[in-house]
Amino acid sequence: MGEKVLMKGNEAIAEAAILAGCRYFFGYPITPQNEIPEYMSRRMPEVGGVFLQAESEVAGSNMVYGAACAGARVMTTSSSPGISLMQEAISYMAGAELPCVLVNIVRGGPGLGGIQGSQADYFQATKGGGHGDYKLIVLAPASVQELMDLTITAFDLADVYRNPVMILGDAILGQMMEPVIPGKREDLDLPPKTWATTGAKNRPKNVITSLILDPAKLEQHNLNLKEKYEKIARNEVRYRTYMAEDSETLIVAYGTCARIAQAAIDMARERGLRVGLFRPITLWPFPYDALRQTAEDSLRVLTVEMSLGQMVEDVRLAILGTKPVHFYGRTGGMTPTPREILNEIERIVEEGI
Amino acid sequence: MGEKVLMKGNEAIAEAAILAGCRYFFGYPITPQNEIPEYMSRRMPEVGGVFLQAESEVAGSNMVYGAACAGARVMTTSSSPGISLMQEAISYMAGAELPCVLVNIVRGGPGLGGIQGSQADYFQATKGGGHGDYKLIVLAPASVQELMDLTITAFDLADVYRNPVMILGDAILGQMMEPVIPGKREDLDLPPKTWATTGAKNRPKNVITSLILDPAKLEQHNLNLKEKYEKIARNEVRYRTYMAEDSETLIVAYGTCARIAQAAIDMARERGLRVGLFRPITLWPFPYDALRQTAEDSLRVLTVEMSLGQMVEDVRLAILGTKPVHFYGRTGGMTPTPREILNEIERIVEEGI
Amino acid sequence: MRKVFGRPEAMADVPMHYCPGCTHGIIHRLIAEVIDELGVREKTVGISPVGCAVLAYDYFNCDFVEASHGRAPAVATGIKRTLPDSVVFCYQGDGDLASIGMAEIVHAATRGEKITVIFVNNAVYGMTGGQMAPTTLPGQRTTTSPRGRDVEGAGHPIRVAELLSTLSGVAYISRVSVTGPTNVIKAKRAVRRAFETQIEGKGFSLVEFLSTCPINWGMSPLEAMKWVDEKMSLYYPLGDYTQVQEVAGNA
Amino acid sequence: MRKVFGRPEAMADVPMHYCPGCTHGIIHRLIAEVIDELGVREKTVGISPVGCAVLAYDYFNCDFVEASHGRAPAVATGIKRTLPDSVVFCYQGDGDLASIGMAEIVHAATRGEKITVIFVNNAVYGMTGGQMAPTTLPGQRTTTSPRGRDVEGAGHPIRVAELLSTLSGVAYISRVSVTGPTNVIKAKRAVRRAFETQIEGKGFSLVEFLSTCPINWGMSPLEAMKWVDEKMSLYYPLGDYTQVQEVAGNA
Amino acid sequence: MHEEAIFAGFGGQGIMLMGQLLTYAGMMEGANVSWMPSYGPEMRGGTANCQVVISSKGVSSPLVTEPLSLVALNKPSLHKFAPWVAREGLIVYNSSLIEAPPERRDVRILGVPCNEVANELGDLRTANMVALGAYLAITKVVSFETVLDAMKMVLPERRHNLIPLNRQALSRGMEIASLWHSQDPGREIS
Amino acid sequence: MHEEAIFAGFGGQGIMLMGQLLTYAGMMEGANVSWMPSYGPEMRGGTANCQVVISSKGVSSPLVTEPLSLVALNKPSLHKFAPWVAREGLIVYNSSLIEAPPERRDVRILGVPCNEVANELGDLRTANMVALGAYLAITKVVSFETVLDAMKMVLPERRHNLIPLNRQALSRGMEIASLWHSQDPGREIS
Amino acid sequence: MAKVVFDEERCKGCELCVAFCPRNLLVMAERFNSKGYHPATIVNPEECNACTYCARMCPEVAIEVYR
Amino acid sequence: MAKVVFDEERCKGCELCVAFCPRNLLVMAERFNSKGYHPATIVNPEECNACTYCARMCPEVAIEVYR
Ligand SMILES: Cc1ncc(C[n+]2csc(CCOP(=O)(O)OP(=O)(O)O)c2C)c(N)n1
Ligand SMILES: Cc1ncc(C[n+]2csc(CCOP(=O)(O)OP(=O)(O)O)c2C)c(N)n1
Ligand code: SF4
Ligand code: SF4
Ligand code: SF4
Ligand code: SF4
Ligand code: SF4
Ligand code: SF4
Ligand SMILES: [Mg+2]
Ligand SMILES: [Mg+2]
Repeated sequence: MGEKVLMKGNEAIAEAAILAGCRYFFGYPITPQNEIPEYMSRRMPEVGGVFLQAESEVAGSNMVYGAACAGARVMTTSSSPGISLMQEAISYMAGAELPCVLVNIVRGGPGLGGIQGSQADYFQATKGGGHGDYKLIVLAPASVQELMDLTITAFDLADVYRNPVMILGDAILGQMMEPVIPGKREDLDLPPKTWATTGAKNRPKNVITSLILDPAKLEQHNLNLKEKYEKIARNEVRYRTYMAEDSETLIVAYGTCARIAQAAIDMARERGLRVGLFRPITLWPFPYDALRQTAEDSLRVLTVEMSLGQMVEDVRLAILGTKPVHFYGRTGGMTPTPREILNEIERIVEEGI
Repeated sequence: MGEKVLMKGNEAIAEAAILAGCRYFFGYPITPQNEIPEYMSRRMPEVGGVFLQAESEVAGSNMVYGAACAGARVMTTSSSPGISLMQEAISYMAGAELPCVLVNIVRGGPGLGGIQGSQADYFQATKGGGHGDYKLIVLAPASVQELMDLTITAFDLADVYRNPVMILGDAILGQMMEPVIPGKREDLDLPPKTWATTGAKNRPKNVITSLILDPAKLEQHNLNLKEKYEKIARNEVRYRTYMAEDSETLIVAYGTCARIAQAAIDMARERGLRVGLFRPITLWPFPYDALRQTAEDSLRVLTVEMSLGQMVEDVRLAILGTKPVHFYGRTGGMTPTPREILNEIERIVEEGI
Repeated sequence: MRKVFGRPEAMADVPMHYCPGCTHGIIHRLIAEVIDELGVREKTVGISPVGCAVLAYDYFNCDFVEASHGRAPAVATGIKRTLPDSVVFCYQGDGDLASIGMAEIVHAATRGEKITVIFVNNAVYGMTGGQMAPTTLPGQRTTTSPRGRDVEGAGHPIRVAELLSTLSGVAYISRVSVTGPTNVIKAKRAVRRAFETQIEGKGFSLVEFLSTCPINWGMSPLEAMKWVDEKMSLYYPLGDYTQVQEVAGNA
Repeated sequence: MRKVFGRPEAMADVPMHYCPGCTHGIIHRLIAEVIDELGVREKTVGISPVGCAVLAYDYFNCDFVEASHGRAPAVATGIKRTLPDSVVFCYQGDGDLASIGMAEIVHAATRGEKITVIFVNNAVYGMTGGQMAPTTLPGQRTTTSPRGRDVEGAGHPIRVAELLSTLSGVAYISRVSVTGPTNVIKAKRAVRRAFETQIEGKGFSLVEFLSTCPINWGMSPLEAMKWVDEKMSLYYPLGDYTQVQEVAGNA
Repeated sequence: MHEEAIFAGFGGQGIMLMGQLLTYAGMMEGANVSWMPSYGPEMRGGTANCQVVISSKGVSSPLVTEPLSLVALNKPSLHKFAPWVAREGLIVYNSSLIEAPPERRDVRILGVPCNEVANELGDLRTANMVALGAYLAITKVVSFETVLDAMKMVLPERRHNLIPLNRQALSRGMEIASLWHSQDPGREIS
Repeated sequence: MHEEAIFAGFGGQGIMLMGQLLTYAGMMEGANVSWMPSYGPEMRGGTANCQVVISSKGVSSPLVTEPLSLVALNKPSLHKFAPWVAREGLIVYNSSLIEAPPERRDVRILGVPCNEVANELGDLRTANMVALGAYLAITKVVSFETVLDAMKMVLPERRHNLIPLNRQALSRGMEIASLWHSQDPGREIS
Repeated sequence: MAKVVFDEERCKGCELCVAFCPRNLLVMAERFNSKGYHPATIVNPEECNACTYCARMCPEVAIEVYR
Repeated sequence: MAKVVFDEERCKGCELCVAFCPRNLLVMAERFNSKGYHPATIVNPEECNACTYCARMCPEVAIEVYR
C-alpha cells in the first residue's frame, strides 16, 4: 500500500492504466480529459510504453483495435463528441471480442455542447451507441480513488471476458483532486491471448474479423456473445449502498451524482428523513436484482442524474411499477446541489408520492 | 393518385424523397442500400437537384448538416456501420435543431457483420447513439408503400419540429419489391426557415451552433429541446394494430417483423388462438400509452424482433410488470419465420405464461 | 479628419476572447476587410471550426455555422451546393484541418469545391491547451510532446499547402504570415485572391496563415512573431502554391 | 520434373471469391511470393480492407486482421507499435484508402509508420456494385456516375502515389500494373522493395496497383487489361514515386 | 389464388429477373405481390435466390419459408431449398448442372436441361427463361402473354432487343414441361 | 473541522494554485480533502474558480454550493459567488480590482489590495498568495508551515525558486488580515 | 521438357492465360467445371517451354508449371 | 495631421502596436483597464503620420487611425 498522493481524477486514470500494465495509449485531445494523454505522453516513454497522439478519435479507436489484436493492454480516452466518433470501432471491437479500455469523461451535449460535467452519455455507453447487438462493460467510479481502482479492474475485466470496457466518468471526476493510495494490479490468472495476431509462428494462423456473411453463423456468433454477456451479468454486477437499509426514499445515482446525493442524504437524515442511496458501479451489467431487493422496503425511488433522465429507464425496468420511480436531473453541465435534491426529497415525501 | 408500380423498397425511399421536394442528397455507398444513392445519381440531375457521393459517412452527414443550415430539404442514407460513423454529426444536428432525413437500412452486426436484414440498431436509433440528451424521430415502415409514404412524412416532421428524422428499415424492406402508388406531399403550412444561414441580407445575421459554453444556458437549451420532444411525443405517436381487439396474446413487432408476425397471427387464428398485433410505427416517440391500453385485456405480450431484444425494453416500460412480456428474436441477419413465431405462441399459451 | 483605418463592417464590434497578441484577431480582420471590399457580406456564410476560433461566429457580421471538429469543408460543401451563389468560407485551425479533418479537406480540394478555406497554422492545438498538432515542428515542445516532437514516433509535420496543391481541383493556394505590416498586407492580398477565385467559380482556394500562439508557445507576442519568421517560415515557406504540374513517374 | 511455378507457401490453398479475371488474385500471389522469399511469413500480420478483398484473410497463410472500412492504416499502426519486429501490411482498395480512409493513410504516411500498404486502384467500388471511386476517371460511367464522371460536380480523380509522396515520412512509393507478364514481374519487384523498406526500418512504403474490375467495368478480363494500359496508365503514370523534394514556395 | 415460390441459382444466372417477371406479371393481372431477393454469403458467383408471393389475398410476410414451388438452377440451391418445399409442392430444377434429382417423394419434380436448351437457342443467358417457361406451364400462375408484357416493363429499353429470344426460351421451357404428363408427387422426367 | 471554500478570479490569476495548496496542506495535516476546478464559459481570460473541501469527516460532495469561505480576486467572481456564501461565512476579496465591497451584511468581509501588495513585492503573480495568506490568517484551516511544505509538492521542481517570494506574499497577506480585528459580520476593512 | 498443370476446378474461365501464352498453346475447353465455367487447357503440350507466363497471369493461381 | 485612437477597454496589452510603430510613438500605459491589462497609448501624437502599421498589427482591432 503506497502513500497517499493528491491526484486529479484524469491523472489517476492514466497512472492506474500504467499500474495495470497498459503500455499502449492512443488518443486525441479533447477537454475535459486532456490530462490523460498529456500524462501518458510523459509517462509512457519512462515505462517503455507507447504514447501516440492519433489524428482523430476514429483513427485512435482503430489503433486500439490494432493493438488489441496484437495482444496489447491498450487504452484510449476521450469525451462525448470524441466517443461518438468511436462508435463504429467500438461495435467492431465488441464484435471481434477485443479486450481494451475506453474512457469517456463526459461533458455537456448534444453537439459541441459545453465542457462541464454531465451524465448524458449513459444510453450511448450502456445500450449501444454503435450498431448491432453488443454490450460494453461500463464502470462508473465516484471518487478519484475509485477512478484508479476501477481502471485497473477494467483492464482485467477486458482480458477475462475479451470485451471492451468503458469507464464512464464526467468532467467533475476527471478534473477534481483527491488523495489516493495508488492501486495495485491483482494477481489474476488471465487467459493467455492465444487468439492474438502476433505472427503465425509454430501455430496455425490467427484471424480477427467481425465479418460473418452467413447469417446463420453470424447469429450463432451473436448468441455466443449473448452467453458471454449473461455470464458477465451473473458475475460482475457491482454497486454500493449508503444508509439504504431503513430508507423510505431510496435514491439511485452513480458517479458524481452519487456523491452529491450522499451529501443530500446526510442533510435529510439530520432532518429525520429516512433516505438512502443505491449506487450502481457497473452501469452495464446494471444491478437490476440488487436494486429491486434494496428497494423492497422503500416506499419510493428517486433517480438523480446529470441528464434529462437516462438511467431512470433501467431503474424503472428494475422496479417495474411496484412503487413510484421519481426523477430529478440537471443537464448540460449543471450539477444538482445537495439542497436541490433535499428539496426534491422533501417534496415527494410531503406529497406522499 | 398515380398508377401502381412495382418498386424496390430502396427505390421507393429515393423517389419519395424527390416527391417530398428533397433536392440534396449526400451519401456514401453501403450494402444493402446502394439502390438509393444509385437512384439519386440518376434522378437528381433530372429534377435539378444535387447528388453528391461523399467521401465517407462522416463527411456525408456533415454535408447534410451544411445543406440543412442552408435551408435545404436534405437526406442521407446508409446502413449500420455507416450510421455508427454519423453519430457525432447526428448529435450536432439534433443539438442545432436542423431538419433532415436519415435512413438506416439495417444489416446484421456488430462490426462488419453481414448484409442481411436486422433490427439490432433499435437502441442506437431510439435511445441515442450519439452523445447528450437528444432524440431523433424514428419511423419504422413495414411495406414498400409505407417506405414511400413515411419518407414523405419524414421530411415534413423534420421541418415542422426542426429535428432530424430517421427511417429505420432493414435489408429485407430495402431490397424487396412491392407495388406502390406513388405518394404525394401534403400541403402543409410549414414554418418558414427564417433561421437558415442563407446570407444576412436585409436581416440580422443568423448563426447555427450547438456550442453553449455557459452550462446554465446549455441546460436551458436542453430543456427547450425537451419541451419540443414532449410535444412530439404528444402529437406524433403512430402505430397500427391487427386483430388486437380480442387478443389474449398480443404480439409487438415493427417493420419486417410485423409482417412476419401478421402471417403467424393468421396461422394462429386458423388454429383458434386469439393472437393480435401491435405495430409501433414511431419507434420514438414510442407508443407507450397506446400499447398499454391495447394490451389491457391481453393475458400476455410477446415481442418479436430481429435482434437479441432491444425494443422489448420499451415494451416492458409500457407494460410495467402488469403481465408477462415475452421475447422472441432472431439476429445477425436471420429472420424469424411465421411458423417459429407460431410455435412460440403455442408454447407460451400452453404453458400459460 | 477622415478615418483611414478602422473596424471593417463585416467585423462585429465585440471584444474577442483570444489571448493577448494572438494573431487570430488580425486574420479575422483581414477576412472581414476582403468581404467588405468585395461587397459580399450579405451573401457570405462563414464556417467556424472547433478550435480557438470556434466563436468566430460572434466576430463576423455575416451568417455563420459552427461545424464539428474537422468537418468544416464538408459543411461548407453542403452549404455551397445548396446555395451556389453564396460565398462560403471555412476558418480552420491546424488540428481541425490537418489532423482530424484531413479527409474532408483533401476531398473538398479534389472536388474543386468553390469555397475558400482560411487555414490557421499555429503549430499547436491552442484551444485544448497546447497539445502537439500535425504541424508542430520537429523538436518543438508541447503538452503531448514534452520532450520535443520526435519525428521517429510522432511523425513529420505536414505541409498542407504543398500537399493540397498536388490535387487537380485546386485553383489557388497560398501561404502567408502576419508577422509585420508588410506581411499583413501581402496576406490580405492572398485572402482577396482566394475569395475572388471562389467568386469567379474557378475552384477550391485556400490561404494558409502561419499564426502565433503566444500562450502555448510560452513566448511574448513579439517573440512569437519572431519564431514564425525564424523557425516556422523555414519549414513552411511562404508563397503561392497554385497547382503543381503533373508529377511524372518514371515507368 | 521440377516445379518452376506454383502456389507460394504464404498463399492458402483455397478457392477465391473474386470474379473471373479480376486481378486481385494476381496481386495476392505477388505478395505471398514476396513474403516467402523474405522468409517473414511467421512474423507477418496482414490487414484486409472492407472491399472485394475483405476475405483476403482467408487467402494468406499468415495472421490477419480485418479492419473497418478505410481504417487499415490505423489498425496497422496499432499492431506495428505493439509488435515492432513484425512485418505489417495493409491491403486496401481505392474506396477504402482514398475515400473514407484518406485521413488515416495520409497520417500513417506522414508518421513514417513502418508498414507496407498494397493499394489496389481499380477505379471503382467493386464490392458494393460498381459505384464511383475517388480514382474513377473523368467521364467513366459507374452506377453513381451514370452519365460518366463529371469532374465539375463529382471532382477530380486522386493520384494517391503523387499525393502521398509529398510527405516526409514516406520511404518508398511505386505505381505498377499487372497487365501482362512483364508488368507482373515489375510489380513484384516493387512489392519486394516495399517490404524490404519496412523491414529495414526506413519508413512508410506503398505500392499502388492499377487493377481491373471486369465485372463492373463491363469488359472481358482482357479488355479490362487493355483499358488499364490505354486509359488508366495515362492518368496514373507507372513508376517510382519516392519522396518528391521540397516544393518550394516563392516568397 | 395463392403462390409462394423461390427461384434460386448462381449469381449470374438471371435468378432475380425470373422472379421479377413473375411478380410484375402477377401485379398486372391484379394480384397482390411481393418479391424479395437474397444473396448468399458469397459476394460473387455465390448462390442467390428470390422469393415471390402472388396472392389474391393481401401479402403479409414477403418471406417464403414454405414455398409451394421451387425453381433451382444449380446444385447448391437445390440442396438448400428442396427440403423447404411444401408437401405436394413443385420443384423445377436445371438438369444441365444437377445430375441427381432431389430425393423428396412428396413433391412434384421436373428436371429441365436449361443450359443445353439455352445453348441450342444460341445464348446461355436464356437458361433462366427456359426454366421460367417450364414453371409457368405447370403452375399457370400468370399467363404467357402477361409475362411477355412484364418483360417490356422490367427490361430496360436498350435490352428490348432480347425479348424475342427470351420469348423463344420461355416457349421452349413450356414445351418441355408439357411433355411431362404426370402430376404424381415423386414422378419426374429429365 | 470542516471547511468548504471557493477561490475565484480571472484565468491567469493563479486561482487553481491557491486551492491546490490549501488542499494539499489539508491532506498533509490528515484531513479528508477534495479540490474541484471549474473554468468559466470563456476559454481565455474568463473567470475560473476552484472549490475546496477540507474536513475531518469524509468528503461526500466535492462541489461547494454553500461555501463557508470565498476568496474572490476579481469583480465578476465576487458578483457570482458572494450570494452563495453561507451566513456568517467569510469573503476575502481583491480590493485592487474590486472597488465596491459585496453588499451582504450577514457575512464577514475582508478587502485585500492584492495587486498593489504583489506589485510592491515585485511580481504581480503573487497576488494570489497575498489573498491566500489573508484567508489563512482568518480561518486557520491549515498552518502556514504546512502550506509552505505543500508548495514544495505542488510546484514543479523548476519553480521552487519562487517559493521564497511566495512565502513573503503569504506573510504579507496574513499581516494585512491580522490588522482586521473585528469578527462582526458585515464589518470590513480595505 | 515442360509441363503445365491446370487445376480445372479453380479455373474461372477468364481466358487470361490463353491471351498471354506467347506460343498460343492454350484454349478454353468445351466442358464445364462444377462452377459452370469452361476451364482453360493446353492443346500442344509438347510446345510449352515453361515460360510461366500463363501461370503468372492466372488470377486463381490455378496453373502449375514444371520443367 | 494624423490621429490614432485606442479603444483602451479592448486593448489586451500585447505590445504589438508598440513594437511595430516605425516611429516608436507608442508605449504601454501604467494604468489598468477593467480587464487588468495595461493599455497601449501614444506619447508624441503629433509625430504620427497615420501609417496605420500599429492598427494593422493590433489583434483586437482596438486602434483607429485618422488623417
Ligand atoms: C471530435 C472532437 N475531438 C476533439 C475535440 C477537442 N478539440 C477542440 S479544439 C481542438 C484542437 C484545436 O486545435 P486547432 O485546430 O489547431 O485550433 P487552434 O485552437 O490552435 O486555433 C480539439 C482537439 C472536439 N471538440 N471534438
Ligand atoms: C463504414 C462503411 N461504409 C461503407 C461500407 C460499404 N462498402 C463496402 S466495400 C466499399 C467500397 C469498396 O471499394 P474499394 O475500396 O475500391 O475496393 P474494391 O471492392 O474495389 O476492391 C464500401 C463503400 C462499409 N462496409 N462500411
Ligand atoms: S490559445 Fe493560442 S491560438 Fe488560442 S487564443 Fe490563445 S494564443 Fe491564440
Ligand atoms: S467486383 Fe471487381 S474488384 Fe471485385 S472481385 Fe469482381 S472484378 Fe474484382
Ligand atoms: S508456360 Fe508459357 S508456353 Fe507454356 S503454356 Fe504457359 S505461357 Fe504457354
Ligand atoms: S488464367 Fe487461370 S482462371 Fe483464367 S482461364 Fe486460365 S487457368 Fe482459368
Ligand atoms: S499610425 Fe503609424 S506612426 Fe502613427 S502610431 Fe500607428 S504605427 Fe505609429
Ligand atoms: S496591439 Fe492592440 S491589443 Fe496590443 S497593445 Fe496595441 S492596442 Fe493593445
Ligand atoms: Mg492550432
Ligand atoms: Mg476499388
